[in-house]
Amino acid sequence: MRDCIYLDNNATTQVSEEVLEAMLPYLTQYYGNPSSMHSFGGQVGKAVKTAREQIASLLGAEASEIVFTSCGTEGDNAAIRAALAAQPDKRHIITTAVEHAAVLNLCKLLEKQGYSVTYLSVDSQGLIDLDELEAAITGNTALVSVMYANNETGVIFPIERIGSIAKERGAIFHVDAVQAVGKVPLDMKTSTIDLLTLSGHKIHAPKGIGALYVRRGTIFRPLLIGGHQERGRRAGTENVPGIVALGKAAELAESHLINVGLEQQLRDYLEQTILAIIPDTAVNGHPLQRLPNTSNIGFKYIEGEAILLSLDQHGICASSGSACTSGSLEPSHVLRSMGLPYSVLHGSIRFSLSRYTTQAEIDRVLEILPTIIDRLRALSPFNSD
Amino acid sequence: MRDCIYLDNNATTQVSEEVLEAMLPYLTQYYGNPSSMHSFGGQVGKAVKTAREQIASLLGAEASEIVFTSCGTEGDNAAIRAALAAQPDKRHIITTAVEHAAVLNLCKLLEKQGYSVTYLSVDSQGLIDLDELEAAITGNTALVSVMYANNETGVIFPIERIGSIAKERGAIFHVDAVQAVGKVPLDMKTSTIDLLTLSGHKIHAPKGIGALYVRRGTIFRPLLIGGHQERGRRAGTENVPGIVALGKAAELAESHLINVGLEQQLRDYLEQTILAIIPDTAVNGHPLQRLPNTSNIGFKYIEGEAILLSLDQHGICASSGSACTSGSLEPSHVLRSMGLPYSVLHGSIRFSLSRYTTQAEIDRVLEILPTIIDRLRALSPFNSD
Amino acid sequence: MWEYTDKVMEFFYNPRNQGTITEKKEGEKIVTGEVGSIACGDALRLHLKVDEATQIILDARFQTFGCASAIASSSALTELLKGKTVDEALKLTNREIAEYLGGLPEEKMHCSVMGQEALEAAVFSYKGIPLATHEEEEGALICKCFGVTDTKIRRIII
Ligand SMILES: Cc1ncc(COP(=O)(O)O)c(C=O)c1O
Ligand SMILES: Cc1ncc(COP(=O)(O)O)c(C=O)c1O
Ligand code: FES
Ligand code: FES
Repeated sequence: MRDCIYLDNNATTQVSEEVLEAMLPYLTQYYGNPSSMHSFGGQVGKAVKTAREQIASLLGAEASEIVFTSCGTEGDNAAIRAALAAQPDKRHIITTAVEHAAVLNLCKLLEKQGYSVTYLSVDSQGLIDLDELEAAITGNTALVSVMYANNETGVIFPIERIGSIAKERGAIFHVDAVQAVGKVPLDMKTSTIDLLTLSGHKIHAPKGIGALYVRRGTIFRPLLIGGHQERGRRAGTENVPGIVALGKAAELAESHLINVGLEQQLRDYLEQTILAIIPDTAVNGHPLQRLPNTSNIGFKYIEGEAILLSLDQHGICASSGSACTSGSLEPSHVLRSMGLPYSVLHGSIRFSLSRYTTQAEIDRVLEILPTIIDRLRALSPFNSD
Repeated sequence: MRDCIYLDNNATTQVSEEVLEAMLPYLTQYYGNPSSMHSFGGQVGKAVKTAREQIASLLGAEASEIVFTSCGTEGDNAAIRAALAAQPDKRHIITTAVEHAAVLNLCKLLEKQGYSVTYLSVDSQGLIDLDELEAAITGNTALVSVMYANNETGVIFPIERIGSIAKERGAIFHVDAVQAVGKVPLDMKTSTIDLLTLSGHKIHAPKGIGALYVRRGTIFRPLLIGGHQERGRRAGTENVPGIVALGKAAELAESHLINVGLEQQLRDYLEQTILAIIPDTAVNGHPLQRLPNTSNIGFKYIEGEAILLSLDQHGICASSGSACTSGSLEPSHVLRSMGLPYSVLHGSIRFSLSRYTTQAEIDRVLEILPTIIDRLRALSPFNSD
Repeated sequence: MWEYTDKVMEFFYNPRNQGTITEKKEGEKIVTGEVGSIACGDALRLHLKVDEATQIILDARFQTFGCASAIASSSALTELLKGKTVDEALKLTNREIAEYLGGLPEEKMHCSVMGQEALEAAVFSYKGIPLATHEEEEGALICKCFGVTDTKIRRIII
């Protein structure tokens, strides 16, 4: 494989070297089962404990509030199902129209099973209206599930204000923070969040591991039933190498938080230059209330897949929409919910940076992108001239 | 960590070197998301495809019938829930009293939710009575879920005869083959099995990956809802390194199948010698209808944990019961179901070998074990003399 | 990610016959056929230059708004059309377009349908026949992009 300029970090990230180094011993000599009755397994148990503390530290939580999962999707599913199971009499859910499929598709299924679901709408900048939430929430609302930051646009929701409203009405508050963790500081001690999902492969841990924060005192019913692992909150032999990796990744993410400003500078440079040198372009999503690493840009009159493949030809990885819907032909439900004009909807590209993105890489993108856009616009029947 | 003689392979296995080598590139340079719209992700997608074919080959299945999961527990849960969701009108389940917690505890939960569950009993050798199955099954039976081989005793059930009875009455047939895969030949093409669970870390792949075989044509509802991964049968970003590892492990397991006889010889040597040189010992479970790698031996008048810790002191890893219940103080539900006397129940130890177990290791165990048993028996008030 | 053949990628990266036709001589006619819209994310404008005496297509050019396979299919279509008479051209199926490219992923077959529809529109326009609008087709609209109905897809692909 040739080297690539990887600007698709909201889809997945590279495993950082330190993380790989931390997990490798658990893929080789320390292969015991942490639940086993011998010291060989016991040593492994200690590594799991350390990892749990590292994640708790990143979230400002207690180690006992962390449950390991296999991915963000499992975390979202487990959280939502647990919240509903804890309050079987309440039959109403509030979420937003721009959630990830892991929340949205589950909510759609739950609707078929007798739940009523309110999907809060977003405006053209991707923001929700708290009045709409206030109007929708009732004593029958079991759960408010809102993402911390949107994976496609990076737009950040006012989580604590949403949480206060949820708490006032006695609803459980779940936050899909898969895209926010490691990019914005989080502190569960002072938060209204009851359940929070994170996914390892978005923060430089490998795929196949995630975690769920469960506030102490929250009634929790496991999604996976079986052995007593994770203190009865997630059955199945622990993914020890993954857990150790996630712990290390959390530690690194925590220490990286003070440098997020540099990532943002690079993102802004990319974005501002594109807007300046390529006509008929616009940023999708609120310009400020946004993750520091994400830029979603609409290129009018051309189609996203064509842009992506052309970038790919030059070894640049980006995406349109989320990876798990890129197999489908529909334009992004997030951009559609924002009411963007069709000319933009089909030609929007997400660039998502990581702490490993360099100035040289961004410069190379800025060198190539204008030619690609020009070429495709020349092919397009809608090209203005 | 000092070297250990690892005879706890039914709990978990070491990752084989070839497997680690196969997966490492996907923990380093090939970190793309297989669902992404760039060739960087696309190349990763090809590796997933190869792994799927390797697993299909081991099972005599088609690649499209393989769904990746995060562990055996998830596979069991997904299979059982899917079978029930596919036939919402049928409210009866048949399983056995000796299943793994991943099946047993889920069935207990389902009982609370209005399902009726028949737990087939086992005799003193751990075998079920097919007449009991025939008597229990009705047109209302949605699911027959039976393990291929027991994790504690290694006892193998007559799967195809069970399957024929299930199929005759129109029930879906799920088999937890977590312990059987790689130890006995399987061929889905000629089998009655509709759904089959396997777990990577039992066959020298790492923890955190498993697979579910779903016979073509079986109506399947996913347990994890979200993106379109695994053709809509399991949402969540694919655990690519784990998947590649599982594929390689399946390939190795397939080629190892012809050598399973050697493993069995070693197991028999261990078992026969123990019975010969240590008095008041007996094998738990049918002597022949059993996995080639497992030996569960009752040492009368002493307690399992004490034996395990003494073995551990000499760097020997074994277990009593399954790892995920070893945190509990209850004697094994499997041995209890077999109606074993209390004197045996509490002093039973499982030795489980792998293809990496050597003659020298077994000799060392045979050297140490008699002393341990002698010492503990000398302490015991129940000691006969 | 879609599995495109090398030929699809070649025709996407280096499309033949892009653009419009402006120059014509005596006895030649330029016509245009158009399908799709910006709303649905795919659109194709096909331009033909036809020799009125022989009915032979002398030149074919395209403008496409769409995915890689739409662009490649449009370009392939123009290659296939040149030298054919308009009646021969009408017999061209979307499957031939796909085959010319070494195949298209199943989910992307409709991108080649778009080419066939634009061709139909252009030839009808050449002959002065009014084009039946898509809404009059029987069957449910399955691809809102350019009004392909499922009955039509079945007719086209199978
Ligand atoms: C028979 C059986 N089923 C299911 C499981 C669960 O597998 P996992 O630990 O991968 O969730 C195990 C092992 O723990 C097992 O032995
Ligand atoms: C906001 C959000 N939620 C959930 C997920 C699902 O996480 P995973 O792919 O680890 O299942 C993702 C990423 O795919 C995401 O971006
Ligand atoms: S005396 Fe220690 S477990 Fe019973
Ligand atoms: S034209 Fe290719 S996806 Fe619509």
